[in-house]
Amino acid sequence: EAPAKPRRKATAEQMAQRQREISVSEFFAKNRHLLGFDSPTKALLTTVKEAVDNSLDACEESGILPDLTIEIRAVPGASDRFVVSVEDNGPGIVKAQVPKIFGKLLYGSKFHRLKQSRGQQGIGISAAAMYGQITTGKPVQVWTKTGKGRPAHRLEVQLDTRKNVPVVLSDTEVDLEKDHGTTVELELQADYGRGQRYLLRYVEQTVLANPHLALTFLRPGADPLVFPRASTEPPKEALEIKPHPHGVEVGTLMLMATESKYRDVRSFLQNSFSRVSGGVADEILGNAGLKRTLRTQQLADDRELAEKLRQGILDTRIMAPSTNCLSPIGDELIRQGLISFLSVVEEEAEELPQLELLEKGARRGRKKAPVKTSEEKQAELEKAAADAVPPEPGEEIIKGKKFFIVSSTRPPKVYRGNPFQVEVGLAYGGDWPQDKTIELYRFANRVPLLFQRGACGVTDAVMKTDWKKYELQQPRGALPVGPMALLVHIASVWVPFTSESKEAIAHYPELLAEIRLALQDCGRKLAAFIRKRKAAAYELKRRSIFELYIDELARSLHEITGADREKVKGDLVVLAREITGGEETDEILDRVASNPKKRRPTDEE
Amino acid sequence: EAPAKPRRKATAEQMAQRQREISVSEFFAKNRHLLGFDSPTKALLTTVKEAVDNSLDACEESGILPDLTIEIRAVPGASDRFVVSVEDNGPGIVKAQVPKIFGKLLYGSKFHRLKQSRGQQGIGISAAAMYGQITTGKPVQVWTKTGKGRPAHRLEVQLDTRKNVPVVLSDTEVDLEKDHGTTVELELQADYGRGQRYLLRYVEQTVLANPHLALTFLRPGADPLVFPRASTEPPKEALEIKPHPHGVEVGTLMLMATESKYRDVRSFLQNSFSRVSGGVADEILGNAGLKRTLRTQQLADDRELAEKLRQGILDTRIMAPSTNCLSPIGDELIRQGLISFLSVVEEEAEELPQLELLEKGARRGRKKAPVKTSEEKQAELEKAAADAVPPEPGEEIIKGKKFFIVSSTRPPKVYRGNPFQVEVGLAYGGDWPQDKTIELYRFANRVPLLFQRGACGVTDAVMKTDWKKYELQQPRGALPVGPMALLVHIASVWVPFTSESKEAIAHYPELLAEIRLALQDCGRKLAAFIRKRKAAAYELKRRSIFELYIDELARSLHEITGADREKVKGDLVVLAREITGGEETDEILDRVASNPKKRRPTDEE
Amino acid sequence: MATRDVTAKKTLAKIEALAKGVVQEVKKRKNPRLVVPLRTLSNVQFNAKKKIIELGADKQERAFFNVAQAKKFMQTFLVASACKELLEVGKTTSIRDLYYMTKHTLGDTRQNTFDEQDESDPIIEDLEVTVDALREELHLFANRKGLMVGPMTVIDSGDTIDLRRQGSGGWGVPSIVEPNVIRFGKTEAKYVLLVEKEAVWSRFNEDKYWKKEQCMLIHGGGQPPRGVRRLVQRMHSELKLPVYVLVDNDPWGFYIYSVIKQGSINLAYESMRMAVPGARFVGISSFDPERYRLPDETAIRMDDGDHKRIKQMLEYPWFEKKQWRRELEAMASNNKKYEIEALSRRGISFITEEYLPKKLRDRDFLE
Amino acid sequence: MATRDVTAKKTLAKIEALAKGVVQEVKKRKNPRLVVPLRTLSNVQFNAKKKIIELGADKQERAFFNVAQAKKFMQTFLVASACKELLEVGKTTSIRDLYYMTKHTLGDTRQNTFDEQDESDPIIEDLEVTVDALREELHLFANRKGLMVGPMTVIDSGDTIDLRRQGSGGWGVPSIVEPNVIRFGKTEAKYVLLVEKEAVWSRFNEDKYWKKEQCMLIHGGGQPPRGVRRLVQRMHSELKLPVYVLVDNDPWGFYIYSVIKQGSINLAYESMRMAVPGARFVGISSFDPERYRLPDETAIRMDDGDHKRIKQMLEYPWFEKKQWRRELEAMASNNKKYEIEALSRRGISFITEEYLPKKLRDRDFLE
Repeated sequence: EAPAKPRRKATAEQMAQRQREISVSEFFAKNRHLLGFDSPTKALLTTVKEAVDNSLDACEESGILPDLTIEIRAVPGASDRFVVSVEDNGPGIVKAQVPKIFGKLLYGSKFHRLKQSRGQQGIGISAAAMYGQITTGKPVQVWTKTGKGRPAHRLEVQLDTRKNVPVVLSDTEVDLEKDHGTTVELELQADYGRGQRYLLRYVEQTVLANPHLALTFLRPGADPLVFPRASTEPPKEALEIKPHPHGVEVGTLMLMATESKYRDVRSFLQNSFSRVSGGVADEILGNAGLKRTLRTQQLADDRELAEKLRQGILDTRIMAPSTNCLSPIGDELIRQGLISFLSVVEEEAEELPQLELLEKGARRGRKKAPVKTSEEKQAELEKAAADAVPPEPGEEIIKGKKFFIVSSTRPPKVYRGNPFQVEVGLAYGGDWPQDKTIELYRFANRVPLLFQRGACGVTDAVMKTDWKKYELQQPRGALPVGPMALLVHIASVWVPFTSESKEAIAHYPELLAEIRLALQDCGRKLAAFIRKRKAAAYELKRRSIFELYIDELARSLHEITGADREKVKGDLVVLAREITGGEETDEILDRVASNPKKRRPTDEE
Repeated sequence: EAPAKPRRKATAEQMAQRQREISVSEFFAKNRHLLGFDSPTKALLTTVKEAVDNSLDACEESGILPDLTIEIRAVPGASDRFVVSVEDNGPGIVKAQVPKIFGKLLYGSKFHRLKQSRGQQGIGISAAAMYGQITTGKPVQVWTKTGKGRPAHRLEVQLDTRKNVPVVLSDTEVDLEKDHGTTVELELQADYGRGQRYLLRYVEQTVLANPHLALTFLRPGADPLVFPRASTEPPKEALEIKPHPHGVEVGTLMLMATESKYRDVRSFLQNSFSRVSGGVADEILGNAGLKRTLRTQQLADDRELAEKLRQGILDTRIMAPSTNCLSPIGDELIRQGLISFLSVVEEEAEELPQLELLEKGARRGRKKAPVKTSEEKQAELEKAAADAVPPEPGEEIIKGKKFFIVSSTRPPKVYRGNPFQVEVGLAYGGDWPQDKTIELYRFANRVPLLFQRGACGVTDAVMKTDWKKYELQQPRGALPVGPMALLVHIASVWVPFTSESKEAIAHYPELLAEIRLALQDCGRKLAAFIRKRKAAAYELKRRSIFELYIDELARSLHEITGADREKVKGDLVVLAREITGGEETDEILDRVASNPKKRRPTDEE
Repeated sequence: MATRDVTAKKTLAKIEALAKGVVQEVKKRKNPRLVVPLRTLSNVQFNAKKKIIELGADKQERAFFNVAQAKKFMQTFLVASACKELLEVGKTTSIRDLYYMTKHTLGDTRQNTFDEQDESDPIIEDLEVTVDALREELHLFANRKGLMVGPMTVIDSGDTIDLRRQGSGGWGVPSIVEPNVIRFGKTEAKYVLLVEKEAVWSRFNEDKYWKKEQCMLIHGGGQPPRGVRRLVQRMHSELKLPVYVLVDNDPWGFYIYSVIKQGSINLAYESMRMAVPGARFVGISSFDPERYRLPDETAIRMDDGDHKRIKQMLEYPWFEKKQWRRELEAMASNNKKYEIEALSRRGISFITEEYLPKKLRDRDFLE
Repeated sequence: MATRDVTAKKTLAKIEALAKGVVQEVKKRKNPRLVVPLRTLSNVQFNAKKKIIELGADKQERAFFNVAQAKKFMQTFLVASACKELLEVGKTTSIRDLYYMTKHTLGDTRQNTFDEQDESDPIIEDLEVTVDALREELHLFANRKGLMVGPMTVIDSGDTIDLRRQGSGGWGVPSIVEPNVIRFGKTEAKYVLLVEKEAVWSRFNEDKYWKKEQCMLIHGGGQPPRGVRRLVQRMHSELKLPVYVLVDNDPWGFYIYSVIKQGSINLAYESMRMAVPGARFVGISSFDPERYRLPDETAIRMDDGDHKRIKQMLEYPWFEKKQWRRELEAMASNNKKYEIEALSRRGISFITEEYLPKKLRDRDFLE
């Protein structure tokens, strides 16, 4: 068949003239939703989050207990514009770095090293600045001071989106009272009315995952929220590590060899990777069938050699990466976190549905109870506990409601050479409805994930766990249903997100498998708890059945034999208790019951 | 409270030393899942897709009817490596451009203009090459020839990931028989066993959305699949347009002014935007309270002026963008497409479940019936129709099964200044189970979307449509259930994807609203059809009830009055038909019935 | 027998006219219809003078070509056809037998003309009112339930039966007790005692209560069938015997009393022949449990159905009597009901030896 | 009366011993248990010599502290206690009455001791076998169903009753028909005809079949109660009258015949007194519809329950007789069943005037 007559022909030459380089800032300006700026609602949270992430990372790295103030200010005369300001007491930023940090995408200290941190891409804060600039035309402002007695600077920075380079609009020395710290402030198109609920959730969850943080949140038209520091112990510090040989692919191996300053492959292996001693290096080379004298440059140039070496690495048993590169939240904090969420959820169950990317409408006027310090919580707990049977291990009493709380921390594992660790917390019980989908709280490197729940690997892992085994209902291919909250935290030197906005975790099988294992561990404990309760409830049910008939039987026996009716009845009652688990049944069910008056199931149930 | 003693302090200076620029290739090498390379299974499809997208775009632009050959070859001795080769008869690529096109991310001709095309980012094919290079160490190979009598070239290109620049490894002149065209070939780590079903689906759907394409698919260990050209009429060409003023934000406006060659704002407006005539420009300036003599450079420098101008633009009514920048698939083709999918689905209903990001296991040995040409289809249709009652408008007979098929094309709309258009096709009926989730086929700019269904705005729009209104079942917050297939196509000069891998469409409210309107339009037609059928079925049910008793009544009347039993019965039967819609009921139900013998409901139903 | 033949001919003619009408309509291609007098609450009224429930004038159309009515239409003629046959051969049969006679499967379906007798009984009643012929005139009789003993002789179809000599068994009350079938012979009875349940009747018979008290002892096995009601009515009107009714203390029991006395909605067209306006309620009254110190453990808790029924009954115009309302309202507020047998907690024969004699002596009954 | 007193004392002692055992166990803090002989298929066997079904030796433990058994345990003693009272005052009562006597609400719950008579009847049977006392010895009698007429005089509790002169009513067969209550007087009857249903009995009585044929006409209202079975057995053994059984052509009808002849699983312990091994099945046979040209429209399609029942019956060891199997297998393969009334399609009195006389003349029956 003959091609039809072309209507108009662009030649290869004509087409070639149109080929152009695209700067990364142009790309993201157009694809701003990839960075979390798809709506004025989300833009607000994304901006706050990026600034807070940076402050927390900087404080952590320089050993400072963070003290942050987030401020949202309305812009007079423009209902769709707000100013976001985040102030920290961090180490400050060397003046020369300020323009690039705030005015250039893909610039930062965290991308090129393997270390658990909140930020990792070098995109976030400069993307926020760019969004502000595009939507309002205004530059980002930065105040920073790096130490006592040193000068403080205020800079206004713009981003040249065509070239992805910063433009400094002004640069002045200013007075700052504090010894050190940074304030970043920018104006952007935003919707605070709709966005505030996400902000509040973000702030609460961030405080919970970072108990060493003191935070003040200043909001338009509402009282400030003040979260005092809950712990003066900073989280365990995550150390930087080198890549693990098992995660390295041929192309990467060749690139590393090219850039290596070590001349022989043996030293290259020992110095560029973690867990490779001289002995291990020898074993790798042996397995690869390569000489110990092989030079690194040969490896860089010869694909066949690199392939052999990689095979040698894969054939060699090498210790798993050290775990000190990871800083999990820890069992205790996860439990405290869950307890705290539950307090909020219990209060506002009807007000705060699960968050989704598209909000269905603004919810205003939400009341907020400041999170209590751990001392206050402790006092409350003790008070509630005093009135009740002492809880079993795993049980907690929160505002008079009984919850079963467990957590599980997996040992660190590796995907593509990146160590990571999964933690899961589970809370069950209270007065929550039996027929609602569970609450799911997702965290990555201590940062709460509030959007794109449906696209997240964590959600997928929860859905693909068979909760029916653990005594919960679960519609096919969906989250389980029941009075339960789950907290899932992934700590990693490199968290794979589904997009640059870091809202959801990608579906890497290694990650999903670990999450599932942690969920299963919690699930098994939950199932044991529920079954025990069910068994006790069954015993009580049995007892109530026997008790129902005892009176009648005693009368008949009395009428036939003349035996004392009360005596026979008493004997039967004692027997009924013995046969149905005795005191133990009472106790288990006492613990379950929120309301002691409703304790006994009657025949009407 | 005093901060605790810091354990180790990194100073701002120390931290500054670690700050580095990150190249976009480094970024994506680490975040390869953002590009669709998260697993060896997906990598294969992504690679084929990027190459085919480029070929189809190039052919379209140069007015050539495309003739493509996709080849997948196994690499001897390595079960996890495959070679992908895509050959076209396109215009070819000017040699000087080859390195950047295949060896540099964010390079291309499509990003900077507003025109509907498959590729749009300048990332795809170079990302595939980079993935191949990282996983196998091998460069991408390109053969290209730009016209009869011109030399053909073969190049081997590598990507320097540290700098995002191409490195040409070899460059030779070669002989190519054909007049013009390009072949790209690369080796990559892949899983053909698991990936082939996605490839097949992709190929089928691509052929359907591009009937002017002739395609050959060469596969390991199976016969070639040959799809002849189904139409020699190329699709309506989409024209490039300028941005629409209503979608431009302050920052962008200032940037455009800076770069404009027009000295006064009036000309700037007329020449840089679509739908701005001299009169409109004057109106804008008037509404903005700006002088007609305002110079463009003033606008570029003064944010306040830019703000005023933007407000002026928003206050001015401006025509919607021209629709000739869009090339929808069209009603006829959508219906043909659905018919064709149905043929495949009917055959393989059990074999091909809905695709998800994570496949549950490999499915091998799938048999494939080559898609028929439209002539063959027509012949089949006519043959089937000859044996049956002529179908009502909207009904189609496919392999003897009756389907109701409708489509709806929305008028073009704009989001953020980008024109777009939504088309929806709906097929209902056949022998499909009543209790299964519907089939959903998603397309963007004629490219089928096979992954991340759950994260896609299209899916969201379908879920948020109230299908119960249209006589379908629908679990809360889920896709509807019933014997139905939906095809949704979005054509736009800039499709917003949820990630660079272009697998799912972002949740922009303007897009979702249009999709819903199109779905509702189809839904209404479907509901009318179903209700008509239900009404006829009800009449038949009534008739069968009457007929059930007629015999008995006739006998009783005969026994009491002596009247002729057969005569009375005959009269009653005639009456029963008249009262229950007469012939019409028969006809409607004849049309529904696949099997005429089962036509009449009996009392057992 | 001559009268019977004349009546039979009349009835036959009525049935034939009905069917011919349908055949005509069908011939004219019209949807055939029946006009059936309504036997519903809305179409009965209480005749305060006669103190009985009577049928009103409302009628209902029943069309064959109406999904909700087609089956009943067909059934009506099926029954009519069977009655025609009975009339022609001069035989009678029970309505249960008629159900069996007309029950069969329709064509090669799984549907039957009737599935339960509950379906054919109302059709018979419909036919009765539609062609204006009593059941007996259709040569049908109701299922029989009910036994009688007492100081009386009856002549049943020519046989003389001494109801003083029925041992533990008792005489089964036939369905048709019209004077041409049953005649009353010699009697020393002073009143009629109708009890609700056979079990209680047996207790009274074993205790030879009727002998001591010189009364006719009869039961109707729950809601008494037409034969029992008609026989009681005849003894009341022809022999001038007072009638006392003893039923369970629950809404259903009390309703039985009301039916004996005033007639029922369903058979309002027969009230004239059936109702005994002078019938008296002797118990169990809602005030008896307290008065006769019944142990609490003999009570049965009322369920939702009981309460609903009481509410319904209180809305009937013929339940307006103050005493009746008191009875039912006390029952509802007690939230308890009692079987007649509850009295046996005070001794197996407490009811025959103390309770009932005292009630009658004290004239402690409702009217 | 003296014998009755002695028996009553014995029975009383048995009940008391049972209850005392429980009181003792409870005192020892043991879960009290009853040992109840099993009245199930697995514990009956067919005595081929006597041709009756007999109870085996298997027993079942019933513990109070077992959720599935607690209620029944309680009910057993509730019934035992009521029987004790009856025995002490020397009265009898019906099992229906016993149900009412013992039914009440438990404490302040909504549960009753019994909800249906279906619950109390098996408890009574359990008590009978557990204390080894027949129902009559517990001073209970079954609900009565069934009427009899025919050329015979019976003496019931001293009253002489002429069953030739029962009009359209008939003599209600009492529950207890032991010789100390019922004696047979003068009779001209040549055989006993037991029909399944009252409606059919009425047809035969109206047609005065028993007079023409000189037979006793009796029905048991479906599955005949003990009284009817025992009376038929006594007429058969004492008066040497052949017994013919006429039932519907469905599995339930045929099973009634088998129970009359050989006894039932549930009352296997009474077979000796109840079963009539010589009883003959006259119809409706599965081969009658063809033989007697019954119109197809009188058939009722068998349902799943019917087929299941046939399958079950064919597995009983006492259904091994070839003729019986033929009957049931034909029924199953016809997939149709027929009421006795189906015969009236051949004329209202076809059954009494042609069908049955011919069957008996031709000796066309099963044994």
